[in-house]
Amino acid sequence: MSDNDFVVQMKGITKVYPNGIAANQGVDFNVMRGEIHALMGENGAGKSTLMKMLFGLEQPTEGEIIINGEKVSLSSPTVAIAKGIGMVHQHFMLVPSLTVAENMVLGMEPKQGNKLFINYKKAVEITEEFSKRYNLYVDPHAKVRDIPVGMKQKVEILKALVRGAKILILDEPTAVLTTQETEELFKELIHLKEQGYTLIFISHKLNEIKQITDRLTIMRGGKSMGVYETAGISKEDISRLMVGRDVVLTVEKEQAHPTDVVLSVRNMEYTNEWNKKMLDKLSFDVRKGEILGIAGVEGNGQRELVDMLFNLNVPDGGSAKVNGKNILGRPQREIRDMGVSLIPEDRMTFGIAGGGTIEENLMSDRASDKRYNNGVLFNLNAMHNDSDQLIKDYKVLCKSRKQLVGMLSGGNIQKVVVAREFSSEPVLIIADQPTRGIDVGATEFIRKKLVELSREGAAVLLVSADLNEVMELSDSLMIMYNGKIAAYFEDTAVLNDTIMGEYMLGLKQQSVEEIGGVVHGE
Amino acid sequence: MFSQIIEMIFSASFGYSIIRITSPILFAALAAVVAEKGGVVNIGLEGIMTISALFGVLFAYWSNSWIIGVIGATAIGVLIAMIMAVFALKLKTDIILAGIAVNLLGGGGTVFLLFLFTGLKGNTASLTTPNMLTPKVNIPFLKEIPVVGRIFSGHSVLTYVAFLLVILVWVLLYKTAMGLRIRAVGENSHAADSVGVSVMKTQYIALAISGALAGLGGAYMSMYYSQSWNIGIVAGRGFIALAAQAMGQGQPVGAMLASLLFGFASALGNKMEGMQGFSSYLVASIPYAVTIIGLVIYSMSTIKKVKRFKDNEK
Amino acid sequence: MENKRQSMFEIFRGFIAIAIAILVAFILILICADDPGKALECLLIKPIISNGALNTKSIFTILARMTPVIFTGLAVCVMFSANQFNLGGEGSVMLGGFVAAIIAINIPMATGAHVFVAVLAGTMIGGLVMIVPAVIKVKLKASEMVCSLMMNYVIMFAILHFLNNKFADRSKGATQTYPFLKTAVISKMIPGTELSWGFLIAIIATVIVAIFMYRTRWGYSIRMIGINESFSKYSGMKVGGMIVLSQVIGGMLSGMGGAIEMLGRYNTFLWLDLPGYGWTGITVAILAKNNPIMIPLAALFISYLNRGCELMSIYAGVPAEMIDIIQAVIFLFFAAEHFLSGTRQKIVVKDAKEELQKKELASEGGNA
Amino acid sequence: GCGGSKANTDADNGAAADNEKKVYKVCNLVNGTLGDKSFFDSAQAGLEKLKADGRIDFTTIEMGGTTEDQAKWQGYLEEVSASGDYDLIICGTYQMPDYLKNVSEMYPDQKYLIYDDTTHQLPNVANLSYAQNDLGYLVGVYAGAMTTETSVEGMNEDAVVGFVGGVDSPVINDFLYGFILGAQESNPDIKIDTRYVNSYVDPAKAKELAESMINDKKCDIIWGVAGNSGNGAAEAALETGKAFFIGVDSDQELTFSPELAAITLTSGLKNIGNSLIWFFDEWDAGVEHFGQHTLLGMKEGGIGVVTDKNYDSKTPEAVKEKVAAAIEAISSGDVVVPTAIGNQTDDVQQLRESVKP
Ligand SMILES: Nc1ncnc2c1ncn2[C@@H]1O[C@H](COP(=O)(O)OP(=O)(O)OP(=O)(O)O)[C@@H](O)[C@H]1O
Ligand SMILES: Nc1ncnc2c1ncn2[C@@H]1O[C@H](COP(=O)(O)OP(=O)(O)OP(=O)(O)O)[C@@H](O)[C@H]1O
Ligand SMILES: [Mg+2]
Ligand SMILES: [Mg+2]
Repeated sequence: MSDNDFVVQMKGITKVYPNGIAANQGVDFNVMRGEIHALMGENGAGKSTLMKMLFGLEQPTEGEIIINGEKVSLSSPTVAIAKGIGMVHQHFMLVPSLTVAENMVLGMEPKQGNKLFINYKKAVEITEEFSKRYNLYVDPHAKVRDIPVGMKQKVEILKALVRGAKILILDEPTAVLTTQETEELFKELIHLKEQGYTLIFISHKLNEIKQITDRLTIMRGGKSMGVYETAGISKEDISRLMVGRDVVLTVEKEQAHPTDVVLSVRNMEYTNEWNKKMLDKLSFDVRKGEILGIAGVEGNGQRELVDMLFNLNVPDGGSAKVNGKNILGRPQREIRDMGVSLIPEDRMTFGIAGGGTIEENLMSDRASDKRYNNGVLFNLNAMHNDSDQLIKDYKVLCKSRKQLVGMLSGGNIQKVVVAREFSSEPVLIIADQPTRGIDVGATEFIRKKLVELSREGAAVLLVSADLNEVMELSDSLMIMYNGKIAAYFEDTAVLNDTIMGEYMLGLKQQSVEEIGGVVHGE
Repeated sequence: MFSQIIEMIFSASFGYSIIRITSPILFAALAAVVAEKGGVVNIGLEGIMTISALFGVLFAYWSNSWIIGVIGATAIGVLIAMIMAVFALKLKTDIILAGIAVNLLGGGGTVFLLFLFTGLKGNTASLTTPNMLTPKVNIPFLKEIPVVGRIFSGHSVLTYVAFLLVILVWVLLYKTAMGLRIRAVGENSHAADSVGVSVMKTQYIALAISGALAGLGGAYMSMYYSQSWNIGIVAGRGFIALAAQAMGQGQPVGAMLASLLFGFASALGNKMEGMQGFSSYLVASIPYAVTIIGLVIYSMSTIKKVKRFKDNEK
Repeated sequence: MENKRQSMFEIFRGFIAIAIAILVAFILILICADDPGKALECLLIKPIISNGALNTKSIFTILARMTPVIFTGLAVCVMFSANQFNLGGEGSVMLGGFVAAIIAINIPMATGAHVFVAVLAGTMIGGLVMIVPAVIKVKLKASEMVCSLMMNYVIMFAILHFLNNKFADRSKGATQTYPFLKTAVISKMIPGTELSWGFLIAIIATVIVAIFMYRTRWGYSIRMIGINESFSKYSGMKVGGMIVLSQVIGGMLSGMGGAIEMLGRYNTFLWLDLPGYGWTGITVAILAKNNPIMIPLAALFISYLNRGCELMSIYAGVPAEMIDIIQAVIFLFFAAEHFLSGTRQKIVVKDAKEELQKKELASEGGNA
Repeated sequence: GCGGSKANTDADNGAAADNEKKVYKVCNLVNGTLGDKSFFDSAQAGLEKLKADGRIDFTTIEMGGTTEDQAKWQGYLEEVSASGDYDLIICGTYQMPDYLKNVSEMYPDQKYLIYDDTTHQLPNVANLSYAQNDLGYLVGVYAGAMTTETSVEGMNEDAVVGFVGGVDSPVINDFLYGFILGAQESNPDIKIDTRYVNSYVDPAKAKELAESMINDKKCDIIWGVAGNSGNGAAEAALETGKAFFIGVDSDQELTFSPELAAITLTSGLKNIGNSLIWFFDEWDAGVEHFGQHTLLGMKEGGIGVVTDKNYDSKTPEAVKEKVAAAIEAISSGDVVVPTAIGNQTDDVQQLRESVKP
């Protein structure tokens, strides 16, 4: 094939960040016109970095970029956008206090006749038009800070499209979408491809890659491991190329033997600031030794439920007890002392302090433990040893414990969070989207660990939008719809996507008796 | 005694006084609002005002025209803000430190410049001519209305500009593309960057606007209020403006209300000093204490509002 | 693990920045001074070397003037670490000095005890007033910046009121108190100089603050809260309490600085205005990048600069107001982080490459 | 060069040598900055004159006036003393004596002069002070008499005058003390509205205060004793068109714009510059004032009232006579005005409150 078939050619790209990390080392990356090209690799492999250079957000230290046969210098996103490149970022690039429509048109604002004022109506029209055209529903008037993550993701995609991107980079767009939403998105992506768009697709989900991409480039440790036709390579081979060893894609787990109730929630109610009932007389129990999964389309109260259980919000009514002790409205210190840990959904806000070192982040819940203090002073040796151990155990890819967490790749950030939360000998683990945006290797590791901990006697409440994950990991499972439990399954073996989809979309609802099964206590 | 206070508060001169005291703070508070919205803390307002105040007088003196003076003061305000911007945005000097440096320039630097240009030291009282002062404006119909006329008419043209600017700044921030960009950059610069809005350019613009507004505040001080320039002329008003910005939740109208509160308390203090038995020092602290109390009451009410809202919904 | 070549470059960069700052200052001096060469000598050398010999007296003066700004620098360091933009240092310094002075004058005590009690009281009251902005912030979410800034003025006027109406020595033309009792004066570390034992306390305070911030759970919490409050709350830290603690410690350090400066330098209380050390403390803390251990170095830098300017005005006819301009210029350039950033990046890249090469060699060796 | 503060060249040395008089080397330390149009400038002007006459050679160093600068004042004194370059080191104001005491004891052979202070008596220091209470008295007599002179255009019949002070402090209150007593001398029922700006550099605030005095209390004469802030009071008088201003320290009619000068009736003078010239006259004549307190009053020319220009043209004869009589009484010692400085009781404060309108 000739060079002309490539819309994007990145040749010998090396990127060294100011902190000395060489995120890309001599990477060649070529994308053909009109294909969906997957970029794969472990957390920290350098995928986002490579794409940021293609979008002009970072400048390569070495190497050249050729777009449509023309050598370019992508000094800023403005230049990249002008070249027809659009990017949907791994972490949201939205302005929370602005409305969806305002975020959509930022930087390309439609003006009133007088060229001075923003034509807000036009902005809304544009948003609605694109929303309809690409079948991605968003509310143009809502402020971004008030919309659920799923909608934020859609805004991000629309933002790229509205700027006339012909080459669309999608950095883990499906990480926060439900199965249905993902299916919708894929339809659109294929539709786009048919219209001549070129798509670069980053994902850790092998199924998705197999489903929609034409070719794939695999990265490991900042280098390209080669380009493959998707059809001609098996999932197992992809995993091996990425991780450098065989990966077990399904989690083996023994039968659960749940015993005492650890967490019991009764009649929890919450109406949010916009007068929407987010939790409606919610009651359920989680027992020692079991993993209770919560599935559901995002925005049906899962987030609020988790917030209540960790006192990040206060419900209007109801109770929640851990081993018989109330946890509602109690300080987080107390909740943690009762043995509760939380892997938060929003890891950048709650999970880490980006400006702190890895060690400081690993120690945040236990810095005042006796173990780490000699009287007034820290016992630094204990801290260093334990941090190094955790970094090793959880395979956090970093230079040393002194590296700033904010500089780690998305997946490694999550590993830091998980390492901390799993290592505090929890009796109850609330895992909210624990493997979102994490590579297969790490996902495997976290899932195994979660099962292991539950079999050792922890109660686990797993909230996940990843249907495969909840079905595979949960011993029993409930589905939330509209702040209520729509269904409860004592045994997850009977489940499949279709059944769950019906409950998740509110097409079906179990009877009170059936749902009552989730209450094991009094 | 209280009857005396009440009598004073309901006099027209009291209202007039409030507006006059508020005006320079309002300019600077709006300057703080624009900078803050763009994600830059402009702690150098005091310095910018002082330097602009000086150049307002000098330009007016050289041209014998207050209009040139005001334009000059504004331009110098922009210039100083741009120097700050080059260091803070391009060379990444800490923005607070850059502000402190500008305030230092407003201290000794102005004295030096005044001497350099005129041979005068310390103040410009001897230069002032009526042409150099911004004129007072009598508003045709308003003027005739008994008390209201005396409160709202007859202020410096710059006072009306200040209050007009509240609306203009609001429109700029909330109705124009530039405003949208300024807000976006201030809130999430990465987001702005990723859609091709140049963060640096936007912040340059925000600082320039901020400098221009502070420059007008400086012009008000020297070309109307004090009628000449002297060392320390701004006397902390740039800092009060920072407070007004924060108290007004970074909104133009909020900043105006906060400035007015300060103006009210100052005017009250000035009047109370004339009464028997008030310590001058304690009276002088009234505006500052009132600002704190105002802040507390306001914050309490917003917190309650949220609560009440939730109670109603139940 | 900072690379050697990189840290060498950082030092080099600092020097170049200072050199440029001085060059710009020199251009200004050229316009003003009668003898620019002499002016430059006064600015750079004379503070420590005069007539070919060590200018010990001047050196002690420089050290003495570091004392209050070390305290306020540390205070700002702690307060800003919690991400609180508290400008209350000014008020706390003045109040600390005032309360110490009142005790020094009115409550007779034994030597030693007197200084101790007076400084302690200044420290406590300095911390106490900071509770106001801190609690208002934590409980009501009201801006600590507004509150602390306004409080400075309220404190100042209240002090002036009491000074003028209650504690003034009316036999004096200036508004000042009666002299401190001898027992309350902090004696000089080196007689005949300005350097009092307060300097030593400042250095000790530096070490304690550094240990507090980096080696204790409280300092750690304060720093984490400063980086990400939500995260700290979620991690189980007492966010509100820690914020209050950080502000109170800042207030205490400022109050202590005020008290020590007052008893170590003066004989009567005579501050009639906010002393300005709070603002200098902000500059110091920024130059020290909020690192307590670097605070004395930053304070030394400022103190040296001040002394140099002073000598310029005495010996080289550079007008006093030039000092402000020269300082402003030096701050701006010195703190310009991106200055020479291109060169820095080249060095980083070079290092990274070398490291990668080494690794590759090592792994090849291992495989073979 | 641009150094306004510096003025030593060797220009007129030749002429001085002819007279075989010693050319003194003088250092003038300003614990603030020049440009106050008041005592620092006045001292500077005196020294300039001496230099022009070839009698001294001097350097002025501005040490800055903020509290942070205050920590450096003693250092400056020491450095200058240690240099041994000067025959006389001059400083001023009530804020300096303690530093001067420390340093003068370290350098007993160095001669010093401090003006406007009486705190210590030291063998190598000459203290010059000025009878500002007397000055206040004279201005008070004048203002008290003028305020009811409705024949003067703009004067109302109410016996109310105003005093805008810099800060509530002994020196300012010393002016005030005399002012109140003088005004009462002219008119026992006089009311005096006293307010303080709490800053010497905030004319805007002074303007607000003065406007309130004029509008709310019907003051038609305001004496501004507040440095730069005083100008604000003058502007209030000009803007309202209902009051006059009296200046302080130097002849402010000369430093004002024509409009402001037009409503300035007179100024109370504190002749620091003259007193320095007088000091060198004495020194040359062999009279040394070191180790002494020298109070310079009306007789010695230490204080005075501007009596030409507006005063001359606006003041009715009867008032002029009253003022002249008061000057006479003060000079002869028939009237002795108490001073607020060193007054251990609250006399001034009580008096101040009792005459408020
Ligand atoms: N701004 C930055 N400064 C310094 N180092 C960075 C920065 N961003 C990323 N890195 C480092 O560069 C390497 C590659 O990161 P990158 O984000 O490209 O990984 P990724 O392949 O996208 O991983 P993930 O799947 O976890 O998102 C990582 O080691 C990371 O720590
Ligand atoms: N019809 C409209 N025309 C233009 N802008 C609109 C319109 N409706 C909403 N907006 C935008 O929606 C937002 C809400 O407007 P509003 O003035 O209420 O903001 P606000 O009260 O300042 O809110 P916040 O405190 O969140 O900043 C603004 O950013 C405004 O620009
Ligand atoms: Mg990534
Ligand atoms: Mg009258």
